[in-house]
Amino acid sequence: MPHEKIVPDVSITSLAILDAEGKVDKDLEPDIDIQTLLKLYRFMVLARRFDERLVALQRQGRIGTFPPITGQEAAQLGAVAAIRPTDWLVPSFRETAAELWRGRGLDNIIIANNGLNEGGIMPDHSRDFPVSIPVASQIPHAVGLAWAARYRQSDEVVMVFFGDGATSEGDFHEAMNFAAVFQVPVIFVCQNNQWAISIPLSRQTRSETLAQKAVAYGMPGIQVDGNDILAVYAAAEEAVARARSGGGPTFIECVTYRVLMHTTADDPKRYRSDEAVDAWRRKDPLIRFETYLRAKGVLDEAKIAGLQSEIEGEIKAAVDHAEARMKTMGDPMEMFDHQYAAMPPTLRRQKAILERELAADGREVEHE
Amino acid sequence: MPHEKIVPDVSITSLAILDAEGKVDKDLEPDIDIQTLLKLYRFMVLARRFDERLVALQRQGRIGTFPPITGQEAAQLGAVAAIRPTDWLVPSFRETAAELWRGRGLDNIIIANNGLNEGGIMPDHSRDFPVSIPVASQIPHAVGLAWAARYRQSDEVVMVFFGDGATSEGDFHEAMNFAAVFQVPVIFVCQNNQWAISIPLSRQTRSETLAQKAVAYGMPGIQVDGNDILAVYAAAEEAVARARSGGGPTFIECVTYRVLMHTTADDPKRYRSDEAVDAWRRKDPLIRFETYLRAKGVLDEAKIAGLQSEIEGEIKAAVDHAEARMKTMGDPMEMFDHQYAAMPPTLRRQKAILERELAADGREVEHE
Amino acid sequence: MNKLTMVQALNLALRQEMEADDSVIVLGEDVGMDGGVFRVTDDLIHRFGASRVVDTPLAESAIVGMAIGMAAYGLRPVCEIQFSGFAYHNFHQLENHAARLRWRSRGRYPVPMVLRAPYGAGVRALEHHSESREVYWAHTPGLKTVIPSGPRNARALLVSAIRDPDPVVFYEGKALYRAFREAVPEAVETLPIGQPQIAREGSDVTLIAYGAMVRPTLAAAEALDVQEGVKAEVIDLLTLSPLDDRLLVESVRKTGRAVVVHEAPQSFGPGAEIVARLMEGAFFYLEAPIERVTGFDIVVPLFSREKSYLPSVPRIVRAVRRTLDQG
Amino acid sequence: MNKLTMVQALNLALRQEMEADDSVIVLGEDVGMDGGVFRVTDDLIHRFGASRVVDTPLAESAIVGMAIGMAAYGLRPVCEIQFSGFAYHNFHQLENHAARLRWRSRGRYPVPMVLRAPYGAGVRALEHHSESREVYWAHTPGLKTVIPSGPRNARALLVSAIRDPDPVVFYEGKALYRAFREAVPEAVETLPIGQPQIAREGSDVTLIAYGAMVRPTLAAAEALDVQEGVKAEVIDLLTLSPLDDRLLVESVRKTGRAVVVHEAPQSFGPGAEIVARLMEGAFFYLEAPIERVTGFDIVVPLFSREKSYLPSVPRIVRAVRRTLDQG
Ligand SMILES: Cc1ncc(C[n+]2csc(CCOP(=O)(O)OP(=O)(O)O)c2C)c(N)n1
Ligand SMILES: Cc1ncc(C[n+]2csc(CCOP(=O)(O)OP(=O)(O)O)c2C)c(N)n1
Ligand SMILES: [Mg+2]
Ligand SMILES: [Mg+2]
Repeated sequence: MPHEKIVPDVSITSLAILDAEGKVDKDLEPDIDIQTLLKLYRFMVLARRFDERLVALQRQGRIGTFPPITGQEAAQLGAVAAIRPTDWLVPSFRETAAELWRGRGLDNIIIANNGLNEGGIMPDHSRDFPVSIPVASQIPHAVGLAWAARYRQSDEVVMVFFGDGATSEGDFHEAMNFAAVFQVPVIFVCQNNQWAISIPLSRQTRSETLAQKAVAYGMPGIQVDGNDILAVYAAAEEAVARARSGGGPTFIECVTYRVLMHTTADDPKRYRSDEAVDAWRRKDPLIRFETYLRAKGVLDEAKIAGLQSEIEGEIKAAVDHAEARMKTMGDPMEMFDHQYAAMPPTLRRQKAILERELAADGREVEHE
Repeated sequence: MPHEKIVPDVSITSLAILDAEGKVDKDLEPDIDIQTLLKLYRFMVLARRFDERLVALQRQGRIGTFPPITGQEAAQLGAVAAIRPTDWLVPSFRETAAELWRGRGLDNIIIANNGLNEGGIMPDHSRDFPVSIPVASQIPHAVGLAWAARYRQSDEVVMVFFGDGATSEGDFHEAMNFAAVFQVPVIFVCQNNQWAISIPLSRQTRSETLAQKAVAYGMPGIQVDGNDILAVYAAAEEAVARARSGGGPTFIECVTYRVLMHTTADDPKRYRSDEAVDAWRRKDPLIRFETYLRAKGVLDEAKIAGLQSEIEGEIKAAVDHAEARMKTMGDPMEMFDHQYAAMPPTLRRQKAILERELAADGREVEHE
Repeated sequence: MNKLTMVQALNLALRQEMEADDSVIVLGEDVGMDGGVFRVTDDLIHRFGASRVVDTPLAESAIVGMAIGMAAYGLRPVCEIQFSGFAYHNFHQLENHAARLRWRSRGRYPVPMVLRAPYGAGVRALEHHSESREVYWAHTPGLKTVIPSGPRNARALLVSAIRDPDPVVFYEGKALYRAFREAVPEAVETLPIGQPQIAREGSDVTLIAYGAMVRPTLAAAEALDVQEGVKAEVIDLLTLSPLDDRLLVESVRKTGRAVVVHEAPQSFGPGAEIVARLMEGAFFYLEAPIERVTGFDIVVPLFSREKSYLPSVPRIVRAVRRTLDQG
Repeated sequence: MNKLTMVQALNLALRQEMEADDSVIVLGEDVGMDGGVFRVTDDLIHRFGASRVVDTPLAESAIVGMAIGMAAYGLRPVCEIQFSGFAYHNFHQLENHAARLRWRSRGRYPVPMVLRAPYGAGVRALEHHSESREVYWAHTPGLKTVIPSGPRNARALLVSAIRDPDPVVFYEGKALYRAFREAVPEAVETLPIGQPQIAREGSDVTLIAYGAMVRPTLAAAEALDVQEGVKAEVIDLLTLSPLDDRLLVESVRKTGRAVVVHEAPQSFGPGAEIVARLMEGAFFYLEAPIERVTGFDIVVPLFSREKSYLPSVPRIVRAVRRTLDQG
């Protein structure tokens, strides 16, 4: 058997259902009820408008640095719509759209972006992990959750998000490998937005696609047009069904684009041209989906206008509410909470020290 | 382009040239001169006999724990024979055969295995890295060496060894990715000996082969029969030529077997059956190569007998020499050497403390 | 009561906690069929099956990362890192997540996991197999660092660590694994995490140690008593962090003198914190500077020189004498 | 002399060393086109090209591992880890190899690399972007840990670090990056690694700090002088490890009192080692217990609470007063 071809069939496919003009491939069109379609649209718009509002708030100094998601709404919502509320979401730091869909409050996000630990508060029944900033480090957690869910004989699945840059980290590799070896119900959703801050995909990997990285783990991998919410949904739905029925993990590469800056602290002009961005703006997932829904006859100008103003109101109310709530927050003593289940003696002592110091600070200010 | 196949040609091949009976595939037989063939055979025998001797020494308490290599001689020697003395070798901890080929002294190895730092002494012109124990952690070093060699416009290449278990570590992944992105001249040689201590390959990865992991990085990958020294050599030679001519890195999976224990501290009976081992013993790379050389007419009974006794003598002399040299070694004060280029004040002080303490120990012993 | 080695005592703790609570899961490299390279998980796979005793691929970061996910789900994973010298691979998982997830999620996701790892020198092992770098964890807020000194307290502390609602790094002195046996009751015992113990009462000087250094420290105390009538109090920290210094401070206020013993490198080592705590709590009672008998600020030498590297009974005795001779 | 920010001063050091020595290579995430997220490597790619200013894929362990290989070959890699909170990913590369390769190879392979990383709080950043955990490196034999306190010494120390034959972890207080400007000569300056400096002379009490804490400490000394005539000596460590304590000991033998300031968590923090060194070297001169003004043993709070977390001028002043009131 010299020089034999041994892995002849590595099947990596690419999926697109809505084309750039919003025309649908009827054969592949997933069966989504109208209510869900409209809900998806609503969250796309909400996520987009909220993103714009957050950038504006940041520019006004009313929130700190944050990572915008504009352009990635389809990749996030198409995927997360395929899991149930009882399933698990493990986000990175750029999944605002997915988090909103799962029920995280707008005000909560504003509070977190104001550097208040309270923005991390989540209900007891939540099955969503908090935002994770160290790139790729959240991926193994998804494997652990999925392992635990299966151990408890639940049919829950876990969906974990990360970027193209994350695929270079050891944690991505180790987690993919563990998931495949243990055949746990995880859906790995890679938002390939072409950039990791200033590093383009071509500098991140030499592989033609990210999807083919699944081959290394003996795991199904698929590439989808990440600006095509139907394709993302279809791929995710298939992966979720496989995971839920014991078929193990799947890797989904959503090809999309980071239309805005990496975070509000970033200046993309240093490393990329406006033309490239413009080309991607023309592939806007929101417009594409809107065209589809109009063609389907479930959306029209009036509905859109109504939705827009509803969402503007919702965002305004959330900002007002958050800014009001924040007035009652920020007690420095809170920083000692939630470090351990019970506060150890050293921390009790340090807390007393901070109390004493703050009191003394207060007295000194009075005296001035 | 919905559901299009996008990476149709992931070419992973398997190479074998000598079959289990030592019969050669004439079409693929590499062109190796007789002297080199005999040298390879000599080092296979030397590595095997030395391994046996080291196990015996360990059982007699004359060296500490060490990892035997029996059965992996072809994988190591076939690969390392394809690089030049001016190229670089980055071993893991189980490359005794490769290290011997590169010129490391038998006595040096015995000294290292006696827990003496002096066993790490290497000549100034050495281009071999010392043994690296943390699994996979040496792999990125090879990428750095290769990057530097290319930066200096040298045509040196770097060969790095590691095991099947190492492919699960993040460092393997990150290094493979860097090597591919930077297209540096590295040859990744994975000795797939089927076990990582007690963990069989099937528990290490779900991928059918290790070679296909190269697909994730857009890097050529090949599987070879690691007990077939001609196949290993042919694959390595091709990879070295590619690397040297600027063609970038290659991943080579050598399928072999760890015939003995993981280290002398390990008891493989706890996790594997003797039968599996026996099946692999029958694929002994040494016998296979011997059959080939006999058939080729370059080796006969007399030559083998001569070589055997020559090697026994060489090993005996090395053991005697090492044991004599070790009598002059072990000065505890040496432990402060080579920590930094120049000894910082704290260390000078600590060294003086140890001197004082050892002197005091000596006095107390005298007084008893 | 059965006389057990520390390996057997740890094994007993794992077995009983696994019997009592099906959320306790063991995972790591070679913990299953092999029973762990030191046999601490011996036989567990046969008792509890491969779904509770999980042989993992070779990747420390994923082992800890996976344990974090399991713990957040509600399980109580006990993961083994084969040697503490390989626990740096998972440093970011411990620091970035295990230590913070409760905090980040405002209590929603506690991380009740244990990371067990053998540490320390003295068993003629290879490079990276002899380090004592517990300060890395002790300095990391959100973690607890527990280091037993013998079979009985190892068993009791491991039970407590498994039941603890927070992540515990549990360092096992590998020199202690088979060094001696102790009576260990079959009935489950626990020991409170975060509380040092007096291992020997005394009034002339306070010796502070933990883990594998407790035995030479006790031997030094014994020698001082027999040879020169010096009554040394020996405190066994058991928990390095969060460090409760009250017992230490009390003891040194009584004795006025202290010697700290550890095998970790001296600079920025655990002894420094003990000295600082005593500075803060017992300065006006101190008759002499506190001595540190520790490892040196160097890579632990390969095994032939290990003995000279490690704090020894004579060195501890001489440090105590120096302390007594001063002030 | 030009007045430069610390970012500009560091950039100058890199530029001049790269001009002088073609073995100096810069690598890391976003160090090329982007010039680093803090712009420390600004413009270098345009001056020296992509073969010397290497934008890497996103993987800290590989960045450091690759730098080790480059250094062993004979180059002088300067790698940037984007934030020190992500340097735990490469902990094993630093501990297992950078710190040991010279030792392991008996001098054959020195590792003359620099790992630069921004550390510390005070710039309203996200989680993981405000830590001060230099003890991890300071406790690791084989590494050097250097932490400048302003533009001029940052430049000089970075030059020295690049030329140093051993691996240097170089922490840059991100709160200092643009906090103020200093005159920095165009001609190359160096500063010896391993030597603290007296930043302000005094005789009543010794204040010890480094990095971003030197400024509030100097401000506290100034306030004490102006308000109550207390003459505080301020020592700027500059190198945390290997720590040369001679200057500290000398100063405290003179003043009899000391306060240590750092933003790292207190327990097992850098201050503990300073206290221990002073215990060993100046015990009989101490009039009062040494105070530690530090961060707390908690995760650094998100930015809205950061100010309460950090040591402040009034806190340092009050600690000095407590020290003076005692003993
Ligand atoms: C381990 C780690 N290294 C570096 C960073 C700094 N950083 C934040 S986001 C980012 C790029 C991430 O790129 P990608 O994974 O593609 O996600 P995207 O930002 O595009 O969503 C980097 C380098 C980090 N957060 N974590
Ligand atoms: C990072 C790390 N984790 C764990 C170990 C302990 N260990 C030593 S060798 C080994 C198995 C290695 O398996 P493989 O890579 O297949 O190499 P082989 O031993 O078969 O040559 C393990 C787990 C180690 N040395 N380094
Ligand atoms: Mg990206
Ligand atoms: Mg193996």
